[in-house]
Amino acid sequence: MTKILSSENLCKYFGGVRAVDQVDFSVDKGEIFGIIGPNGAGKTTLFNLLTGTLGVTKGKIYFKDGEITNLPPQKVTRLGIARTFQNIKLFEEMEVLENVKIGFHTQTKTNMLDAVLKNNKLKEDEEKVHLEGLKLLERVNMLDKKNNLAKNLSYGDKRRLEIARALAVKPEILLVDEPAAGMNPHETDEVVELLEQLNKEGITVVIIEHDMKVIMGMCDEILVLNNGVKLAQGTAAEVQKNPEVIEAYLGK
Amino acid sequence: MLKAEDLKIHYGHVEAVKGISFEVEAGEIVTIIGSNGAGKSSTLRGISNIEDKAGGKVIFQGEDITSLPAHEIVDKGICHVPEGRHIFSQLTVEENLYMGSYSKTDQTKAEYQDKLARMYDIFPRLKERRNQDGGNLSGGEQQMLAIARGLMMDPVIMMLDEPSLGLAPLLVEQIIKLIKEINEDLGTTILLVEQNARKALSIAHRGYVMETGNIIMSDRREKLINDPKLAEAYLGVG
Amino acid sequence: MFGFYLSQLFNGITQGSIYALMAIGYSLIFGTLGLVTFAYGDIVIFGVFVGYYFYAVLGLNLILAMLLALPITFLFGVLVEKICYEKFRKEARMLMLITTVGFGIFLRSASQIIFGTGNKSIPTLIEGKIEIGNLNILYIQLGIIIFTLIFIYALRYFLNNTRTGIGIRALSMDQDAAKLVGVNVDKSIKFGHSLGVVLGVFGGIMLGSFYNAISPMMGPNLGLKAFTAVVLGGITSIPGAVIGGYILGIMENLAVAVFSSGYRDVVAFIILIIVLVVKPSGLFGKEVKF
Amino acid sequence: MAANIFEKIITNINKNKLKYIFLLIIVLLILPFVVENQYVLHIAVLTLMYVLLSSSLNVIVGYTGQYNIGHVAFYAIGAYTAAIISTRFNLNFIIVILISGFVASLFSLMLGIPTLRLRGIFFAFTTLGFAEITRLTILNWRSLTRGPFGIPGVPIPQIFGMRLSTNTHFYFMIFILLFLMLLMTYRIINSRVGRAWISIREDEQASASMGVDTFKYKIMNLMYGTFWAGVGGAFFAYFAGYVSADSFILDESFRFFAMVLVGGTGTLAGPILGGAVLTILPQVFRSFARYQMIIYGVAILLIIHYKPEGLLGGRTFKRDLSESEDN
Amino acid sequence: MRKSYLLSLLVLTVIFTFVLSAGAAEDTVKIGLSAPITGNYAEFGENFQYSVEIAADRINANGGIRGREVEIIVRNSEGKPNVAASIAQEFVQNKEIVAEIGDFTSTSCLAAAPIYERNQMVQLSPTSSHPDFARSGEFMFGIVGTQAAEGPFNAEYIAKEYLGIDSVAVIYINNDWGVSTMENFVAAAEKVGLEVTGTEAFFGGETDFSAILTNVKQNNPEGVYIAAMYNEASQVVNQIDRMEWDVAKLAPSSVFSEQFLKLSGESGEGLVTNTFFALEDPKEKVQSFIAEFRERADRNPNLHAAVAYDSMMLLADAIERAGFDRVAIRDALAETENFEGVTGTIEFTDVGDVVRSYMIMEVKDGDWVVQEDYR
Repeated sequence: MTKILSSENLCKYFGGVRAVDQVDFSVDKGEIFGIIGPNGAGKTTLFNLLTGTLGVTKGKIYFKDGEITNLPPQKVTRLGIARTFQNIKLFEEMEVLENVKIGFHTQTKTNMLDAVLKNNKLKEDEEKVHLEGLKLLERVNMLDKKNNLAKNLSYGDKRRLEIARALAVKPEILLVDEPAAGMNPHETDEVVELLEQLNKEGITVVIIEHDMKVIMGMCDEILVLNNGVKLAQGTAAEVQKNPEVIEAYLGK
Repeated sequence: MLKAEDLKIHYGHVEAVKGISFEVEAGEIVTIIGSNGAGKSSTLRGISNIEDKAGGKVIFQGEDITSLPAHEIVDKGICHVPEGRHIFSQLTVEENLYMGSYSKTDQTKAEYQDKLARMYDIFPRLKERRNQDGGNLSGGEQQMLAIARGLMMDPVIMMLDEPSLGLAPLLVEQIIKLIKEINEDLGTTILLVEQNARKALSIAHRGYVMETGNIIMSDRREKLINDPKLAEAYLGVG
Repeated sequence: MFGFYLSQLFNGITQGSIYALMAIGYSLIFGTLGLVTFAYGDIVIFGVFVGYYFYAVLGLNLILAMLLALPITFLFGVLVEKICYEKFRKEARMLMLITTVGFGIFLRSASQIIFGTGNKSIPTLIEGKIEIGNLNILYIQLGIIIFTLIFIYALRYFLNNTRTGIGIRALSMDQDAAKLVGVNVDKSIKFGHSLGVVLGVFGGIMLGSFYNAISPMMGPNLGLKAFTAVVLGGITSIPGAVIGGYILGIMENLAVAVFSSGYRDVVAFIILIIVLVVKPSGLFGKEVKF
Repeated sequence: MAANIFEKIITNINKNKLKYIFLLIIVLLILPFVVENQYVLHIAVLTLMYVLLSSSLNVIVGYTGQYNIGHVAFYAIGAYTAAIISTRFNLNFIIVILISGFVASLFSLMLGIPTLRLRGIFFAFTTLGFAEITRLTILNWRSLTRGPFGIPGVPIPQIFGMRLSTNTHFYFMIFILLFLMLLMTYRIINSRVGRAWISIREDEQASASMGVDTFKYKIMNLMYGTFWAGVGGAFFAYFAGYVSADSFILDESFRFFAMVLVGGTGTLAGPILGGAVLTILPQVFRSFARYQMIIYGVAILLIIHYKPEGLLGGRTFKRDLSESEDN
Repeated sequence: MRKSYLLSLLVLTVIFTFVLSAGAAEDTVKIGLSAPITGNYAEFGENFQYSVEIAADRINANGGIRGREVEIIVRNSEGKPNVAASIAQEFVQNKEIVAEIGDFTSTSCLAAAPIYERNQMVQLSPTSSHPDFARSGEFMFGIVGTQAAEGPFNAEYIAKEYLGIDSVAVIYINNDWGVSTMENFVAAAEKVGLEVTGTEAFFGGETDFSAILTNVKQNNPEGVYIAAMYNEASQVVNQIDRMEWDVAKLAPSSVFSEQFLKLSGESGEGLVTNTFFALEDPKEKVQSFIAEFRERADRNPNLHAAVAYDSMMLLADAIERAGFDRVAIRDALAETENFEGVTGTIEFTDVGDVVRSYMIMEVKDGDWVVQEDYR
């Protein structure tokens, strides 16, 4: 197994608050990697650090062979890291299909002049984006809603759309932040199935989730955080047995 | 004492609370548990009317308070300690506590001082930091401040939203103990919303379990704790 | 040469005091409503004209007339809040920006019709002066500076030590939490807004009395200056607004001394942009999200 | 009742968009031939010009959510560039108009690089300051701009030896410019670039996570919008034959902003209607003389009150001008 | 429901204006008045309107022009050049309007001039004193006298001879009028050996002149020339007084008004200016105008009001001679000879200016007092 994403002594302080404190972890290529921890443990902050949304206070982040510490988000994305957000950040006033199309930004080349001239580059790009966008929507079962405004979707659809949008980036590694939050069990199953399917196709998945059933069922490895500090990293079985984890996460 | 009937809350097209009913009797600790996004916080926000309700009724001590403005609901004696604490970050600790007694316009200075002293008795840490800005407190201290601020209102019922959120285990323990004390010593009725089901159930008399906007279970504590369905629905693994 | 700069500095301090007074009011409005307004100058001048009306048309004593104007402008502030802001408190901020622009245009034109188009003269409230070296200091100048200081302290006292004041501060930090401790948010916002208007009107009266003239068309320029002072000092920070006012006043006067009078406002706005780029929260403001 | 009819008309228009656009273009093309009243034609030219200006602001405010409240500065820069060049050099007006657009664009680049990193409303403050700096510089820099005298005698534009001096000529000139602007904007908005712009408005953080270099695209957007403001200014210089700083006061900037909001932000049609309504309205009320501006102010208030999303229902904006960070 | 109000309001106004513009009586002669009724110059626009309407009422009371009643079409230019141009377009389009009076500022006049010129309609500005204005076309007339004439008079006769000073500083408003006034004065001053120690500009609506005055005072000039309208000029003299600066104060005729006395109070004392319209002028024509103006506006007319009145009277005179043809009116106006207005005798030069004969006037005991009659 080769490492694909890892950190070294990673820290993020907000003023005096140590949101992430000296965290080392590593994700192997091709696995499903879970991050758990009580609310406020620093999981989302960790995601924001990995994707360049937040600057790092101390420490290093590596992706494949290179260092990506403090790269801006758009560069991180170009390298093949895609993400979803805990509080769903869709482009609400845009149509569902348009949302997905933005995901293809890095794979298309149209500039302003091409758009104005309506030349072949634009046509090729638009065709490609349109077709592939539809394919992605089909994948998440949202083809019938392609012309809805994103803001009018149900919670579950929004989550799925966010995943579809992230997939458009053609990531090697996908970071999903609580994909099952607010979903009913049936919807949750669908998402789990989707993520597992993606994983089979070779995308490494890193997932933050509160729903233990989801995490324990699908993850190859789990990182447990509490108050910004790493408590443990291991398989589901290992983590579940760890007394520290049980205490921190489930309460005494 | 507090009764919600067919309460509905929508955010745009998202139905966060899909018509739930529940009841809290005087002197009880009742807990609403459930995972993130289940609609617990929205329920409380709907009761204290800082969120518009899409439907339903709220009855407090026999009176319909469904559409009273938020500050009048506070006057009735309903205290809501919101999720994420929401203390006033640029007010000092003491000013925060003062804000707790904001609605008590008829209380004398002596009564106020008295109550303040009592709060400092319960929370000695707050006394040490009385002149610091609320924003500079640690998470646990902020939670205590939020609870103390609520207690300054002399509430008939206290609605606590995730008081254990983001706190170290030891602190969670303290807070939970505190809530029990408030209930037993001051006779305040408690409606506790929690993710940490075990903790919440350890002190509650009764509990409701919410999932995606609906109440899926409700029972007395003893039964809920031992109900295998709860572990399945909520904790995932045991 | 030194005397020249000294007197320019003193000019700047007086000018700055007036900006500071207006800026405190502006900052209070900014704090309670969380938005910029472009009708502030017009509202302030309208208030001063109400005072002028009592004085010149109804023939009241000058000071009494001006004092009478304050409660009336307070009520007017409530009306303005209702028209421009109430409905839009939860909507996008730029809607309020445009309602204030529309209201400003309306009020300016209405003032010209009600009060006439020309400049009006207001006598100096306090006559007399003292001499220090070759520097003449007028009582009214001292009065303005002293009043500014009194107002800063009175406002600080009000905001720190009274129930309503602390309520307004609390509300500017966290509206939901304020509601949950029983603050009548609607009433408090109206109160805070009106208080800001009244402070501005007081500044306007000082200005009118110092320069002996007011006109309905002074509004936009004054509003822009108060706005600049507030942004310079740091939005929602009351001491910041005061310092911003003084900095603006002094910089403007020194700009005239060093460059030429035509570039006075250019200098002010360049400083504004530089401050924003270097420290968006203003020189003394805390990090606020707007 | 009337409101219902209004809504119905709008839905109907939405349904048969292309048909109506075509119809509108035909009507606009025939207009100068049937209207003999030069005043009406003059107002028609002004209306199209304001539509161009408000549409150019809409590109920045409506599509990318950048709160530029100093748009008048770029309009002024365009107008003065055209006036200065055309009175000193013998250049074809088309070239002059292009240069003016580019100069305005260049200034926006200079303003944008340091300030675009600022959050929503702080950026708005800097644009406001820039608008005032521009106006005051025009007034002070007499050797270049003749200061308060303004620049008279902007030559009559010529093409193929034909002098374009009548209202009809100017009407077609601005019609073509506006048509080009709308066509180009329509194409850009529906391309990769436009999607990136809109995504920045919707959620800058998510946009960056999709690989959009948000800073670069914000700059591009600002430069594109201000280019057309500059073009609008250059057209104004030719049309009026005279430019002076009095035409470029801050009120004018607010007027553009009001046009965008009144019509509806983030749609092509919104600013067209808003620009038209707020240009024609004051003309209609001109005979009320001193009450004219009162009516204008009240009209803005009424429209925003009863249709906060704009007459044509633009995209609604979030309460906050900027994204708050997580955690 | 509420939305319908808005809509019906819009519809109503549109219909209303069409009705308004359609209803035209046959037996009137229409004169357009373009003036800043709102905005920064509203006060001056208001003066225009009062004066022109007084004149029109007089003419109508005397049977109109060639038997037709005069009707004034007032349009608000907001003090904006582009708006003045739109108004020009409206006026020239309306075939019933035979001539135009206005606008107030030179920039507004210059912006509208090409349209009037192209459409051959008289544009008679009561107040544009910019030397370029009347030159800009055949149909442009200015009757207030240009700064090219007033500047030298102020420098030579007022500063050098009447006040007897050798150095002067200039404070001027940074608009077209102010700059042209300053430039003409400075040029003339250099010619007659009057030292100009400095020039300082300010923008309209300014209230604080202390910085500018402190700058100016540094060079110790004997006099200060205040090129401003009376609003700002009164502020300037107030603040000179406040500095206890004993300096000779002089200003162009724009300051001559009752408001100046009201606004400046004692500090205006001793200010010298020129005028060609005086309240104490015993002529019956002048006194009856003053009385009428006072009745309507509740104040004494100033120079701007007086020239606006004369503008209307001049036009009436020309129309009486020429008939209702726009071009004929232009020719008749140009040929005007020895027209006796309330501001003196008016005759146009070749380019369409009026050469004025100025009187020197000083503020004494809170009143404007004519001191000497020059030229």
